[in-house]
Amino acid sequence: MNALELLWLIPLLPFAGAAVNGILVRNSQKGLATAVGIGAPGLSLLVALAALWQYSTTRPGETIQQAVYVWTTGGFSVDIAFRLDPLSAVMTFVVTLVGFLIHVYSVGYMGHEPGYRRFFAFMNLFMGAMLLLVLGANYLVMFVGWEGVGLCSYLLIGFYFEEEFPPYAGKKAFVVNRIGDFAFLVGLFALFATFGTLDFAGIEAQVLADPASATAPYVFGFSVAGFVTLCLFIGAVGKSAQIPLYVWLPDAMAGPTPVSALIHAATMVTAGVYMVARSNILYQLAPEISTVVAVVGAATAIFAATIGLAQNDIKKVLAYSTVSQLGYMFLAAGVGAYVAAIFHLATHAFFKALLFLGSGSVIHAMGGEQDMRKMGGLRRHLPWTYRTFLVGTLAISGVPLLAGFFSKDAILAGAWERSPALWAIGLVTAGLTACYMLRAVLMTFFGKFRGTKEQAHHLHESPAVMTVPLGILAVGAVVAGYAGKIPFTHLDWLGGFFAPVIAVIPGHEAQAGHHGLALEALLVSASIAAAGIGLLVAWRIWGRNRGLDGGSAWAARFPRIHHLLENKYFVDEIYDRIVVRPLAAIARACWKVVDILIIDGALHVGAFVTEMTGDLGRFSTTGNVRNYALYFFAGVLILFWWMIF
Amino acid sequence: MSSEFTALLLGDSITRWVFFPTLAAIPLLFMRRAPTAAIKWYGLVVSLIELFFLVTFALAHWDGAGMVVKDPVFSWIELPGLAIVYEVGIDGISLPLVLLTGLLLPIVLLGSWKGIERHWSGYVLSMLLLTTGILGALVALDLFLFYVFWEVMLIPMYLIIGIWGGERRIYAAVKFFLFTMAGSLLMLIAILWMGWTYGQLAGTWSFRYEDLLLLDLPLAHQTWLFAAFALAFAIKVPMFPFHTWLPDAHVEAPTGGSVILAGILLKLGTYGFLRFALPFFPHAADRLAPWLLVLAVVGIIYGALVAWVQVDLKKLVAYSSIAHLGFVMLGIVACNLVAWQGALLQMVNHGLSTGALFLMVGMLYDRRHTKKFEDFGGLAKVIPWFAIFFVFSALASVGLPALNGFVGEFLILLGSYQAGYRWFTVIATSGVILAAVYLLKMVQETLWGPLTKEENRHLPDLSAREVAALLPLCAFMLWIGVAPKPFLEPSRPALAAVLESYRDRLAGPIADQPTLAISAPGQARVPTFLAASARRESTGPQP
Amino acid sequence: MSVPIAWYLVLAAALFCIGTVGALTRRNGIAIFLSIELMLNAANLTLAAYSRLLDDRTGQMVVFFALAVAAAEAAVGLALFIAIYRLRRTIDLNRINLLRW
Amino acid sequence: MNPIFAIPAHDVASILPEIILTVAGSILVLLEAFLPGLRRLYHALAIAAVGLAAWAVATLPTGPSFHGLIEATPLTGAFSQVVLLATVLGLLAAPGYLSRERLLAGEYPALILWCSAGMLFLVRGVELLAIFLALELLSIALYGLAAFHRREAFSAEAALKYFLMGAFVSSFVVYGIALVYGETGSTRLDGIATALATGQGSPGLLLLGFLLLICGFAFKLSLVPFHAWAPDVYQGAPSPVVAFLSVAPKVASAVVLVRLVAAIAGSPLGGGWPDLVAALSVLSMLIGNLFALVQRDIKRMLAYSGIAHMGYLIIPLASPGATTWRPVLIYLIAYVLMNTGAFAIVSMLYARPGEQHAISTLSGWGYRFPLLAGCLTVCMVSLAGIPPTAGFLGKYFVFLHAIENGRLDLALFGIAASLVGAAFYLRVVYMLYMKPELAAPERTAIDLHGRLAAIATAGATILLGIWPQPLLDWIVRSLAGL
Repeated sequence: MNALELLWLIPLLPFAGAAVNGILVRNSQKGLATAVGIGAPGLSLLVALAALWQYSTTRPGETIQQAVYVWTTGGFSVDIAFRLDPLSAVMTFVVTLVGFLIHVYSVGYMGHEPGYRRFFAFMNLFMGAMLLLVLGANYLVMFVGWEGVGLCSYLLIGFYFEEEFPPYAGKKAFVVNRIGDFAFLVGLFALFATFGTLDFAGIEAQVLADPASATAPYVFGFSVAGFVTLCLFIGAVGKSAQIPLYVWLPDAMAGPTPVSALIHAATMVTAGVYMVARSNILYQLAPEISTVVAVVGAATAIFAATIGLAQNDIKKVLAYSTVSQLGYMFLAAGVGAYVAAIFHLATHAFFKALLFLGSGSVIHAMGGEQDMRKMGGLRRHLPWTYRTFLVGTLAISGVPLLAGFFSKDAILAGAWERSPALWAIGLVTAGLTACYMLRAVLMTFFGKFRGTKEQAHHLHESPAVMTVPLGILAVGAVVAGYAGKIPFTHLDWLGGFFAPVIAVIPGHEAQAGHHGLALEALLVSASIAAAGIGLLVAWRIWGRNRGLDGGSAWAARFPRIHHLLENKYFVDEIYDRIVVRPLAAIARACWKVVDILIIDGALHVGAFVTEMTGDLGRFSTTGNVRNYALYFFAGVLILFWWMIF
Repeated sequence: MSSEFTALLLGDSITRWVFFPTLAAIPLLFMRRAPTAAIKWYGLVVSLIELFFLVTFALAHWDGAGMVVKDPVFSWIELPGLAIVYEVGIDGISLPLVLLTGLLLPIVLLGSWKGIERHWSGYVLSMLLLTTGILGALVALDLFLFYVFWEVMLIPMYLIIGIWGGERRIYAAVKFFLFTMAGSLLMLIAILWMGWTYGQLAGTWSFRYEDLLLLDLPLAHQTWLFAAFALAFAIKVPMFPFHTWLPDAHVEAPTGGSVILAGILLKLGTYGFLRFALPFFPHAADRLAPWLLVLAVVGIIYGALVAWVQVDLKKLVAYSSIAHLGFVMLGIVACNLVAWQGALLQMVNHGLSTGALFLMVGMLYDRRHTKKFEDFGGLAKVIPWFAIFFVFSALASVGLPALNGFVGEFLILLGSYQAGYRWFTVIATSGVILAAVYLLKMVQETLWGPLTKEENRHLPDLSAREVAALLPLCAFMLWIGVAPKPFLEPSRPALAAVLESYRDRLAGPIADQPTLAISAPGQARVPTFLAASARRESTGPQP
Repeated sequence: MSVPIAWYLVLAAALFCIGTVGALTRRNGIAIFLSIELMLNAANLTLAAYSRLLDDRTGQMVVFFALAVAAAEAAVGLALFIAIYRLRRTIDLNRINLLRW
Repeated sequence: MNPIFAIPAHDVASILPEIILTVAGSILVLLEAFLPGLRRLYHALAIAAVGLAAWAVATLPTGPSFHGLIEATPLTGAFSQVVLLATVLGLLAAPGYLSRERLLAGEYPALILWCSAGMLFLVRGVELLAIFLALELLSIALYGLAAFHRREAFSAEAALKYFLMGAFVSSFVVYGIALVYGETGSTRLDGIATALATGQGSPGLLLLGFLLLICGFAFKLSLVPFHAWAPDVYQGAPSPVVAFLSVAPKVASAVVLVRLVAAIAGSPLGGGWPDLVAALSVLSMLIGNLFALVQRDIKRMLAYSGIAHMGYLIIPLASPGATTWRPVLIYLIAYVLMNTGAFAIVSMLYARPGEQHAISTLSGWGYRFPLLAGCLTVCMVSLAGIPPTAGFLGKYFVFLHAIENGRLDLALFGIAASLVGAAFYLRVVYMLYMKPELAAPERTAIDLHGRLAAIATAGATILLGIWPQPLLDWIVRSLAGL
């Protein structure tokens, strides 16, 4: 049987799983819930692997379109169709594999939660939506998945809906995402109005046939491509938590840790990067927007990294690290290194999922405690967690020969080509990353335990169902890097594999990116140095069983900065002041003033005046018949006078 | 006349399902003493029979592309030089709304099962009369007839709000009545004026839709007449400055009343624009389009903002209707096939999702006798199934892809963008953000968070009856969202035809005094209904 | 020698006005009714005068009927006055205003 | 010897309906004197007499009689039938009330019959003297009816006011007749018309004369500013009387008004008349509705609403012509049905005559008296002019006529006024159904006749709204001559 015919199964299976778990299964039937919840993504993983194997062996690089059914017709016609090409292939691989592992992990992690069944229903729903997103053959299907994952993120962040904060965080996430989606929609309208289709292939064909059609001036001095890409990028900013819309991601940590790992680290938040890469043909035609992308990415990267330095909640650290890494990816996409972007996306998926699950394992052991100040010295109690977490940390820090090293290096190389400034920022960020990640490790696993007695009593390594996925991910975090460009060699499997995805537009060829060994050596050593310095600094401050003292000492030395970082630059507060409250005030004004006071007021005044006229007028009927006679006579006279003249 | 009419009533005709509810209402006059349960079931059965009539009719007269069916025309009021005909017909534009009406009627009765405590016979009676009024207005092809049905809707709705409503029900009912009447009276004058003008030119008065479409009026006349029609319809929709009756009416009306009101009555305004105001006065419509667009967009943003700060569930949903219908108006004014398809679909969508929301607000009210947010919170724990349906409908209303709301909004916005109203579209699109804001607020404050109120701890979850009322709605929401094609197709030919004729007339010159376009049947000038080829008379006596 | 017809008309008009003023100014019901009779007769005089002027008998016919009618009215009217007086002990119209506004 | 006073037989035949009514009335009075035991049957007898008269009217040979003092045409036939309809309804509404008030007596139906005889004359009269006599006949009968509740100060006061105003106005009418007669040399409308056409007579005096006449009938129609008597009389007079008095005289007077306006408007002097009528109509519509809006007494409210309705009624007169009759006739029929119905029901539901008939008394009675309340609702909806009712049909034809003759302005005023109107008609409806019951009813006068009247009026109101064709055919036939 031909697995490539079954693309539609890949998203459908998780959806089915979600439906079954959500509607048919009862809370009591935990085994069944587990079977369905694991089985659906498992099957979809198998189908995906089969399809990918068949794809990469039989027709690598080709684009496989598969229309399932016609969605709308009439003035606007679009199909529900799937597309398999190198880009979606890689994404599908990452999503299904990491997703499945996290599902397995969840069996252990969520084992004692009351909402077990609901959790898996939502997770499956998410898998389905995410796969729809990456496999969609046109922007509409992509958007459907795009909003679908947003919904799941809303539901899963608010998983503990009986508490105060999580639902609020979920709402925040959804609304902020909606801001992006709004721009996304406008982009789609512009696309359709220009090209008459939302099909990736169709648009690509038209642009290639006539690039001028895309570079034609449109609005506000933007070209078509410029306007569209800008809108799409705003959408990506929302989804992938970039400045200025990143604020929802840290709060999103209110959800269960596997959710953070799957949605807010490995897959959903990277959808923006995927979308930019998917639309690379347009971005190539809109250099000014690409620059915007790169700058925003770089800024986010360093900005979030600095915040990460001062966070004490282990998941918050990882969250800001995620934001920062996403910034890295956008930096790559912005400078035109789309391959590097996707490369980093993939590696990041592995080690960030690993880190989150590790932190989950820690929290699990700590009985829900997330504050690193109350941890410490856990490496003895949680050996496996410790090891895998360390691997992840080194990988993300860009320690040579681990996945992060390669992908980050590719990005920095790309950045250098565009502008040394961006490269420099990337470099500093790399250093910071290494620093705060090691800080996390040191505060969590080294020193002596700072938790309460009974916490110390309950400390235990997590069950195999949780540690095994950690192991697998750790392996991924080590080897994934070798898929991409390996410095000092011409080995670049990913690059070759991706060649057909990165459109080559007549007249807009990107300058070939192969520089001399000397330069390459320089860049590589620089990034190694950065990582090294970062790690060193972290060791100097938090290492050697100093516990918290080192950190607090530094905090005492720069109180202002520390305060600023600890409170995340007060961005939430600022937004609240300048956006939320004024809007609410306006709304209230509309309601109380315009509606009630002006419109209804006018009506009531009108009614009152009418009534008053009548009420005063009726006294003309005095009840004295002599007046009536007078009225009659007066009436006659007036009318006569009127008739005469 | 009577003979033809009775024959139509008996035959498989539009007339039958328009008047069946009224006929079925007559026994209720003598059932006042009957046990309430009997009356409830009687009403339910009648409504189901009505639904059956509608569905069978639609299927029977369905040809692959669309449907255009007319009952045989016969003269209703005939005087020398004045002929008012009884002419009803249905096409792809009215079909969805007609079916929606049929779907909502039984659901409304189910939803009112507990909520209505007094005078059930009167309640069912009003509902059935209301149904006749609505269906009649949707199929009437003679403007006099249309006006009659249009007004017939008022009294039952007035009674429903006023008798079974809440605290300030009388204020709300009277407000609703006077608002609507103010608009429709002007429309009456406009209709008479058109009939007279036609009479001047053709020798005999006529209010037939097809005849009046042949009028070519100078711009000044068009503008005034359009204003009169637009006012009547804009009040019904309601568009921005004329909307203040809606929140009151909704908050005070009983659940069933709100559902019908939001589900269908409001749509008659938008339907009126689509069927009458635009085709009759293309040039005026074209010239006034910017103003209507401004009102529509203001309505979207304004409704959303105000909804956001409401403290009363029902009021929030009511204001959300203003925003949603703002989208519909945007689509209609955009005058482009995509937008019109979206608008028509969105009418149905709003009927489904908002209808469901009102139903569920009513269910909460039946349990707790309050609609204030402060009295709720954390209900998801207590009544999970309710929570599921509530979130589902809310998301449909937010316009989440794969649910119905998205399809309509997307098509509308896409269409208006294509039509060249870029910035209006962009502003309108920002409405989707606000939609998320206020609807999630609603969900949050009712379902999520800790269970604060002790009274809420033991609320019963949805009963089978309530699920039966909600399930069809949610099923359709999902179906439309996942595969909207079968819901878009039927109306496309009709919309295309109307649009074509509208464009033709717009392209044509503006008459400097009223003239009568001599048009052969089936000419693009008069869409669908005159196209003898396209028309198939429902079986009934030939006049 | 004979008085010109016009004078009759003027006289009648004058009478009519007097009657009107009386009807509007008096408060006693009977007095008002009398004034009304005066107006009626002014009208009759006009009719008679015109009938003479036109040398046509219709006018005089009308006068007869008008007188008859006046008599009937008087009968009903007085009955009403009695009725109201029984119930209210007054026929001062300013005070007969149970029904007003 | 040749009998000088011999009256030609065909003349006698030509007034058969009036004779029937008058004789029936006299018989009833005699019965009252000699067979008081049969009181319960009086109204039935009276109704039978009216039926007889209706038959007579239907079979009346057309053409002038009494040397053209009165005429019989299909037109007059139609209006006569409407008058008789109002008479029947008035008779039906009465017995319950009268027997409750212990007023059941032969005089009542007799007066009604005589009154309607006068109206038939009024409808048919085409000569000023005949018109004047008919007017007085019906007025004097009405004075008696208004005062019918002997023991009731309100009733007497109403009658007195009605009488004084009536007498006052009739003197103006006579003076008007005198002037017109003097300046045109004729008392026949056709003669007057021809005289006017030739332009003889002093315009000033003619204008004054006609003005006095028209004001006289405007007073009967209670048009603003000649309306002030109506609320008091309606409130004070016994309700069943009002049911009759508020409609039947209007029908007859309207006919005369149309004739007068037509007579003068055709003449060189006719310039200003349409605007004058328009002014009266607008004033009546606005003032009537405005004052009705603030009434708390249902009878006063209906009185003012009646004023407003007369305003709608004369809209067509603002553009006189042969087409004027149709809308007027249709509107009158609708008005007779809905107004009589309303008053009939009021007279049944309200316990104490004279005192305030507060609308709020009806609170919640919609469920206590489903039938009557339903009928009342129908009447109110119809008065508000909402389809599908006779009231809407009437308004529709009136506005149609206005637009046809370029009086769009009047139509617009009309709808503005009826918007105000809707407000207070609806008040009755919500009192009936939407308010909790305030007081349990006592001494209601609900009887078979009354129910019959209510059902008949409400049913007919609805029927006319839904299926007016037969009536319209009849009207077309009646107006064929014009």
